[in-house]
Amino acid sequence: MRRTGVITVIFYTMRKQTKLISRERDLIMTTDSTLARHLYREMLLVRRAEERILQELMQGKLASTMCHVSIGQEAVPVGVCSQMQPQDYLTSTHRGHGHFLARGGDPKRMMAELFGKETGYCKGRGGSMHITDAAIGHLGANGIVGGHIGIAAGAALWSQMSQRNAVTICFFGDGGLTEGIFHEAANLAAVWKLPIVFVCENNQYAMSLPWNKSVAQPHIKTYADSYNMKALDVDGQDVLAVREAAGELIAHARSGAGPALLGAYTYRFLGHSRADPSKYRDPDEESRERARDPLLILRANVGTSILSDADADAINSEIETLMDESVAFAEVSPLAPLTTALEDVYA
Amino acid sequence: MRRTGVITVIFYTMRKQTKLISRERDLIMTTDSTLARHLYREMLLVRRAEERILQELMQGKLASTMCHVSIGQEAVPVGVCSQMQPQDYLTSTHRGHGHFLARGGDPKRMMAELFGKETGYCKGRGGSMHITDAAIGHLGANGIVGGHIGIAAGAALWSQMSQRNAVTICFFGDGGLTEGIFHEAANLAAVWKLPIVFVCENNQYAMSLPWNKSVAQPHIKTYADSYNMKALDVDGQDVLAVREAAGELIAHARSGAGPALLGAYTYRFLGHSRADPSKYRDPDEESRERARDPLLILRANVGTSILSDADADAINSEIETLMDESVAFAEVSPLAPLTTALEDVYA
Amino acid sequence: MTVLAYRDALRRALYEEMKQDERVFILGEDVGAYGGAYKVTDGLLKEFGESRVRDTPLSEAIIVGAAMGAAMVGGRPVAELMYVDFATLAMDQIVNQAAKIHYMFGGQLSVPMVLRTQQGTGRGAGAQHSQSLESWFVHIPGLKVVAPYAPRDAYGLLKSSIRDGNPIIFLEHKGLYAVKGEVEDGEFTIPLGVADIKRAGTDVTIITYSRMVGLALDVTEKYAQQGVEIEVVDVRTLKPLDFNTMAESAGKTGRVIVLHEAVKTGGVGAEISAELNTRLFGRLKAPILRVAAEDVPLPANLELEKAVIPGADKLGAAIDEVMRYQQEKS
Amino acid sequence: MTVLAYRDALRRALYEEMKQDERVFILGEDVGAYGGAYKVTDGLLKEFGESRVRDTPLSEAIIVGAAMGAAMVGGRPVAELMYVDFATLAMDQIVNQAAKIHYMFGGQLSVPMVLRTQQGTGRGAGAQHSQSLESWFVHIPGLKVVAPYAPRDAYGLLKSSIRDGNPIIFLEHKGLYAVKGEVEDGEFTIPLGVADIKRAGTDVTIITYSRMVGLALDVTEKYAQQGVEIEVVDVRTLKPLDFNTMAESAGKTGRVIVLHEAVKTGGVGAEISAELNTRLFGRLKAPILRVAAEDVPLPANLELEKAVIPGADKLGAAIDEVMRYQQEKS
Ligand SMILES: Cc1ncc(C[n+]2csc(CCOP(=O)(O)OP(=O)(O)O)c2C)c(N)n1
Ligand SMILES: Cc1ncc(C[n+]2csc(CCOP(=O)(O)OP(=O)(O)O)c2C)c(N)n1
Ligand SMILES: [Mg+2]
Ligand SMILES: [Mg+2]
Repeated sequence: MRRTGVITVIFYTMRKQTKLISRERDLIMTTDSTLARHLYREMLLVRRAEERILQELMQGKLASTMCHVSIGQEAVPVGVCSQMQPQDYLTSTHRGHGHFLARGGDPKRMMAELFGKETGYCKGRGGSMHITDAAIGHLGANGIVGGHIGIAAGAALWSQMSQRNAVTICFFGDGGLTEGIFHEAANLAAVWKLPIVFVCENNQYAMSLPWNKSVAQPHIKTYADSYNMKALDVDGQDVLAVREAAGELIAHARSGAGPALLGAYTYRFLGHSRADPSKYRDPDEESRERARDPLLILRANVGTSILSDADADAINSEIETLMDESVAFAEVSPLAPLTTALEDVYA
Repeated sequence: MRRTGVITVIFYTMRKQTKLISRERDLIMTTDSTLARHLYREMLLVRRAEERILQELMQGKLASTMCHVSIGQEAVPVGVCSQMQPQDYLTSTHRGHGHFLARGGDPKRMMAELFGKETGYCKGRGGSMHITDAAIGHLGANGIVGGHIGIAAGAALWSQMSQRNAVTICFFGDGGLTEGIFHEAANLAAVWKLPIVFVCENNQYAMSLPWNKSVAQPHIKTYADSYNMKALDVDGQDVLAVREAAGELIAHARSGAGPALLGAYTYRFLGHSRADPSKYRDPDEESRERARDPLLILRANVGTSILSDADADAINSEIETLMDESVAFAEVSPLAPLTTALEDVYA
Repeated sequence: MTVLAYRDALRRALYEEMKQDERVFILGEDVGAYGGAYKVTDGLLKEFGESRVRDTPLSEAIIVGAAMGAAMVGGRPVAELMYVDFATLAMDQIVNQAAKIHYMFGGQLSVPMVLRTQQGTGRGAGAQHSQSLESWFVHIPGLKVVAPYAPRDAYGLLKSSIRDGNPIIFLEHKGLYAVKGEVEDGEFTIPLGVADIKRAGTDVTIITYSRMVGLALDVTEKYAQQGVEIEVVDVRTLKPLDFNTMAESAGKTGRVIVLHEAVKTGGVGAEISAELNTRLFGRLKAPILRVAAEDVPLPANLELEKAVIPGADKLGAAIDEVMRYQQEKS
Repeated sequence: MTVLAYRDALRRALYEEMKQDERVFILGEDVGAYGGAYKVTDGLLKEFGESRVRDTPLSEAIIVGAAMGAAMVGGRPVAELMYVDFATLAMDQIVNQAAKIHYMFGGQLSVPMVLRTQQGTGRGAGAQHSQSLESWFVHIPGLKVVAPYAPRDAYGLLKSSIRDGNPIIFLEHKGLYAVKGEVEDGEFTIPLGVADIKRAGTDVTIITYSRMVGLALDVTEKYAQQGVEIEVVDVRTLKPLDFNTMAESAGKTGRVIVLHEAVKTGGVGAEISAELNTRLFGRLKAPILRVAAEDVPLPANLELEKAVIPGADKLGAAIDEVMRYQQEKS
């Protein structure tokens, strides 16, 4: 039974109406409380972690200047990752804290990595932009827009060849859609029927470039037609809709039917990076879009009987504690000795 | 008045039916004789030139081992170039003799180039794969599959910026379709509404790779949807159909309405290069496809009242003479002095 | 004389060339309203409009391709690649196409295109945003390569590059944009291919370029106090290299250090050292030493980053080492 | 001993490694039914089937990307790029990704991938199909680079490369595929990073690799008749370079020529010359000379092509020049 409905969202940058899949309010009520709490927690975890990261960044605690937060976009990684299985893989972008935490990465060792500490996931050599936990099938956040798409295709290829029943999730932005390698990968995956789901997180901007100057038509799923690929466009602020669409596409990929493409329409609430005051955006657009906060939308959609204020408060304090612990862990961890900069060049 | 009909062609490599635009027999009769003779002459020029090139290659007369002939595919460049205006540009591929001659390149200096002579278009430094005549807006045959697509986009960009009313034709093969740069170029052209027509010459193979292992769906025009681009798929063996479709798309591009994509379905009658006996192709397929010779199809379509046997014979002898002259010119031309190998590195 | 930051000197060059020559235009990611990731093109959109200051989609190959094609038919594009690391996505367009078109097509066409980008460390930007890849371009006939240090050089060389008529790889440094220097007031150009002696000296020649010129100049005072006079040769243009100026200085001092931020193995320092060794065989007092980054990818952690690139310590050790040859041999 | 052509020795290595290790697989353009543009993989499709010998679409970036990703999760891919010139389309995947993944991710992941390709001149293939780009890869930490000349080296080094565990750029030469040589019968490997003395001598050291080893060997007889004994060092692996073997030979002869087919400026010869000059300062009888291609794109005309790459004449002139230093100085 398909439980998704369709809403129409106006994309300001495109000045066109785009039909997106979204949950219909009345169908949502069946959602169980455990799931709702889980999704809420994961989204809040990403939100609070990034708020904390920004705070530490301002205080000069981060070891690198490269840091991109995904505040406002949490529903996409959380909805998608909620459908992943343990053997699955994912590849991530420069804006990767959400993918990382939603996949189950440890916020302590993540924070330590951002602080450039030896206990960090990459021994301080990667920082925010290369946060990675291979043990949970996270094959790396990547600094090259589109650069990781090759890794995703390859992981899917070997999953298929070695019959692991694993699906690879390849997150990328609206900017990644216009890099040639996306098309090479989509085509290869389609011809070889690789078990991969491409997830385009369309936050409507690539740095200062609005979606309507980046592409000539607004439907991400249209790109899939060239590759005879299953595709859905979804309201990326609605975690239940994302979860449902992702479930369908991941199942499709896992069944051996070939790759799929998910277009998730979302919004970057803050600037591209700390250096960016987003002057190129219309303040009206910003406030309209910020009002569509995925945390609020989930709570409104499921109602208090499923996710009570008390639930939300409890989750919030659990996470606040976790953040304090993570920062404390990062603080006390030793800096990577300088000689480690010369290690691990070769395996 | 649209005078194109639709035929259905079975693509053996895809084992799918593909609807292609083609001339309907009864509408053709209005075609004037001058045009028919012109198109026939141009196609025969390409055919005879390449037959002659192969002959000279066998005799060791060519200065380079790189040489790819387009025998069987002549209707595509001839049909398209018949719609170009003098100020227009084109970019070409490794299989570029057809584009070159159909655009009006001089067969004498072309032959001299293949012989590595000083009188050749590129002073013997380019050979077949880089045959170029900038004076007629031919911006070069290119050895990198897809490599010239950037040049085409840039020529179209400057045409637009400098308001030259010029359209750029970008020929590329089915192999070029899967190179990332095609997608980057198509998207850029669409977003900027550049006056360019992408012409995909789908001869159903990229070296040994059949179309059905190269892509996941057979409709070239579907690729245009991603870029909100006008597109037509056409029977590339039918020069009148190619001409008509090209006319429509070139006019579209020239009007400022943006880029367009033409998918021309054709067949490479011979191997990829001399070294290739095409063992990977089914001989039945080869004979079926070779029977669809564009020269024969044109004659059958227009009938002898429009293009008589005497016309065809006259054209043939004119071209035979031209070929003899071209080879003679190449033979007597001096070799480029060795010191010229060190010249023209910088402008 | 005006004191200008590197980025402002570059912008002044762009502004003037665009004012004077209608064919000059800019394209790249975020070059318009954003003003460029490092703000070099800030304000140019307002001045010249969207047609001549063009924000592109994220498609590095076609950024270079479109610039090249426009250059071939009459335009004078200045394309920006946000980081040199992203040039890896456009190497076919740069190397197989732009660099070879004039030669391969027998001189029929040319590519008067400037490809501005920036490289180097200093921001903890990590392995994929901090490389120094100049030696790749130096290896490709048909390209010219520029890597200025001083704001006035950045200005004068960018103007020459735009007017040159060939594909130019113009390598800025992310750590220099805010650095200020004096720039003459009137319009001027600086010819490509001419090195500049940034400090005269008699005992040691340091040959360097881009941000490392600053490091070299920094250490000279300390050594001057010890009676060691260091000559700092800023090559400025990496292709073609001005071997005459280098050899003259090396012949005079007899001790040469080549300093760069790129990793040592296969860096431009190898080319310079190899050629000078041949030209000055038997006339050098000490071996030519190369001071360069360690052969590792660049770590994101700023402390680790600093540990792998040349600093005053490593440069000082090299100076001490070549100076020891004085005592032993003279 | 069996006499095998270079391509057949390579195929034997691929065949054996695929037989022994199920994780090894091949992907690339026309590697299947066509057997590879230069027929190295001929017959492997029949032996191992479509899953392990995979024809890809024309998409060089994703060929490398897919190989890399597969390697990161357990595969042992051997990817073929038909010409090294096409590696320009995959430099991000090779350089920003494959080379850096192990380091950048703190050692969590690695990329045991071999990237086979071929380069060089000899077929009049023109500017875009004849380059020798090894120095680009040599400049990138995290990569290893191999460039064999002899069929037995091609065999033994390819086997080691497949087993190595790092991203390997394996550079074959289009002009060597048909060249035959003796290969031992049993299975063996040759370690990466070890140079091989292809001919012993006392007067001049020629350091070279790939097809130019043949040229070096060709001239030795003529000089031996004149009493000049040339030592030919085939470095075989270009990253890491075996400087010990090179320095030992150079120290013995005191005269070094570095010979390669890549253009001179920024070639690997610069690295070798720079390093040996430093190591052997004051101990060389003659300047180290580099014999390499002229700094031009490669012309398609075979006669012009020959004129720009090193031949017996240019090599001979260099030998004569370094030998002149004997008369003058000893
Ligand atoms: C190949 C490449 N080009 C440009 C950049 C610089 N850059 C980093 S993030 C970014 C915007 C990416 O936009 P998008 O893919 O939409 O992701 P978002 O930042 O919106 O999450 C740009 C231009 C880069 N890192 N890599
Ligand atoms: C980027 C690149 N990849 C591979 C090749 C080698 N190659 C030359 S032609 C060719 C097939 C091209 O197929 P297609 O584009 O369909 O053109 P066709 O040869 O069929 O005319 C290949 C693989 C190349 N020249 N450039
Ligand atoms: Mg975005
Ligand atoms: Mg084809």
